Amino acid sequence: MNPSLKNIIEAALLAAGQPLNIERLQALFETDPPGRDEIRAALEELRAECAQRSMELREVSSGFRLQVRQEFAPWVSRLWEDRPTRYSRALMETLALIAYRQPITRAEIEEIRGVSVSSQIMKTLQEREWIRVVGYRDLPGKPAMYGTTRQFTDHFNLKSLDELPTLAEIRDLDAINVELDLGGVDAEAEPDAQNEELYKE
Amino acid sequence: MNPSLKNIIEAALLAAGQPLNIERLQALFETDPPGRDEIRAALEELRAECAQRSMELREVSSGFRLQVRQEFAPWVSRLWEDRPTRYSRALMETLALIAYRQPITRAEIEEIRGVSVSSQIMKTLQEREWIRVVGYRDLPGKPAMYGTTRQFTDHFNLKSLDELPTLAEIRDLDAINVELDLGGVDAEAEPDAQNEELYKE
Amino acid sequence: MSDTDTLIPAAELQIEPPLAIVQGAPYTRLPHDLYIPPDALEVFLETFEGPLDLLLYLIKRENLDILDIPIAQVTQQYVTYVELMKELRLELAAEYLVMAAMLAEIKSRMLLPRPAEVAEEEDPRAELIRRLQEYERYKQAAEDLDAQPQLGRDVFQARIEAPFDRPRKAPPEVSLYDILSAFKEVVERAKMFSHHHVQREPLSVRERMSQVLSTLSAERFTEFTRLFAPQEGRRGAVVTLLALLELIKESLIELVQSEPFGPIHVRSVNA
Repeated sequence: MNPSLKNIIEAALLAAGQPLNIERLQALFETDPPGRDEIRAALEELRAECAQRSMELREVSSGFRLQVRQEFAPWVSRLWEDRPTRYSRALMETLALIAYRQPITRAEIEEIRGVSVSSQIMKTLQEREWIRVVGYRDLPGKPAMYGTTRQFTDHFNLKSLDELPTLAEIRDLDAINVELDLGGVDAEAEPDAQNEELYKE
Repeated sequence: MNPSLKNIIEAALLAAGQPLNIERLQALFETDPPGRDEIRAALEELRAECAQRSMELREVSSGFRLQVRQEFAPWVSRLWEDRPTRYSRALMETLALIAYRQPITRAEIEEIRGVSVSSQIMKTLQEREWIRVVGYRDLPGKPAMYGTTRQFTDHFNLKSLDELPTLAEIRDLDAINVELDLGGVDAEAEPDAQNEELYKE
Repeated sequence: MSDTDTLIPAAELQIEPPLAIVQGAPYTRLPHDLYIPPDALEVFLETFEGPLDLLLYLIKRENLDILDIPIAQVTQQYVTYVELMKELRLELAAEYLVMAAMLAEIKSRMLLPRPAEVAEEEDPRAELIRRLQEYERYKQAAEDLDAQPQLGRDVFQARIEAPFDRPRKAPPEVSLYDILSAFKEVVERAKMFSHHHVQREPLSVRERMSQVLSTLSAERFTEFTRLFAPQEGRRGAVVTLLALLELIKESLIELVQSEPFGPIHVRSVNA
């Protein structure tokens, strides 16, 4: 068969077993590497071709990945004895806060969750390389601030943090206030300017 | 898309990363596993379909596997080609101290460098056969003393260690702003003629 | 979302204890609602991620709007649960007790008659509402995140054999000069340590921080070594390095090294 650019890329993605970015795909060619546009076009061709197959082309943070489609999970997951790890709600909430509010300190996470965050959770998240210390807050004790990594977006099938599901809206205090009118004692309470600020995102 | 038996098998082979035999393919189905003949027929279908693709279905001793076609070797093998690497500053300093101050113990190296020397560094240098244990210091714990090897002097084309340039000679080089190597090769640092020679072997 | 957003609540808390709104629904139905089969009780209580979660549960169970909660009843319900928890899981109690105290305080403040103008300014429940809403949205975000296709659970990396020879990784090239300069570096550094001789940098680190930031982009990574100008010599390099360290400390930039000893890349961090 004739090794088309599309087929070369497919071969490389399958053999690499990890996402490859455009630079690495170009580096497959010793001389005259195809331009970025050519690579992109070939990737599009590959993506279209996969429509009828059990795998799909997905762009995640660290590059392009060929992956088995979600529809096949019921069968494919029987390949392994172990069920995939289910993460606790505490861990997922901590991770969500880091993802959406980064950079964020542990104390800030605890403030929002209303409970302490176990060291075990932070350790697990760091060992999974989903989070890392991105700096230190200029506060007493210089608490570490955490952010998510490329492995995080890769794992959750995202190209970038922009693709995270949008956060629910918080109704602002004006709206709250209207509803408060229903409620007895504080019928006349009105939010001051400062409170309103708090609700702005 | 409709998960056909062929597609389920393809999905499993892609995700497994190892050959699967017919029993394991049957075990993907919780209830009513397809018969061996059905599986074989689906494998044949998959094999035929692969004709136009960068992978092929092969039966090996432990089962069936999808593998990259030989034609793609020239491109795919470049995935694993070594990218130019460089030793860390810590390793280079350790090597330099052993070369210039031998015989020297690890503790002495650490004292001069002001930081600890990882076992990995010592191991790498020994594996490269540039350093070796040349004796033991008469101190508690009998620490090993390291020196350079014959391979080291050969590699650098020296007849003997006397030929190592002296510190005074190095100072002359100081004018040449090349020691900016705070990380990685100084591809951008514009070497003058003299430097270029130094970097040539 | 900026850092300050996160810090405001804490400040608020110090000034003014929150106010709650908990419209614990029908107080009369309470005993009935609270009945949980004894053997299920522990499991049931373990499912709460903390006091905010428990409060949300109580509010949701009664099908109440967070914004419309009679404090007194919910406080009562809450305390009942906390009592149950205390019996079963003592170590959990502290955070729950803090919340119970907060609810009690809100309750008492709401009972106090207040001068009209003060009432205009603050609602004692506002802070609690804010915290509940804030928690709820991240609780939801965690569920949404968990529902994302995950690698190894829902989607699977495709990986197949490439049955051909792989080139062996060659060891790094080292020149004699590399060894010499490493030696010179280490000797000079050792000297510096022994004399405790720290030189004042003539170039301004702050100024360099600005220069570095202005050349960095948040979208693209810049090669670390590009930030150093060889013509400035060692001094210049040190100033740049100090500037980079300071920028990292202030979380204005991030450094990434994808593999040990690989090239280091820098980019500015989006606030």
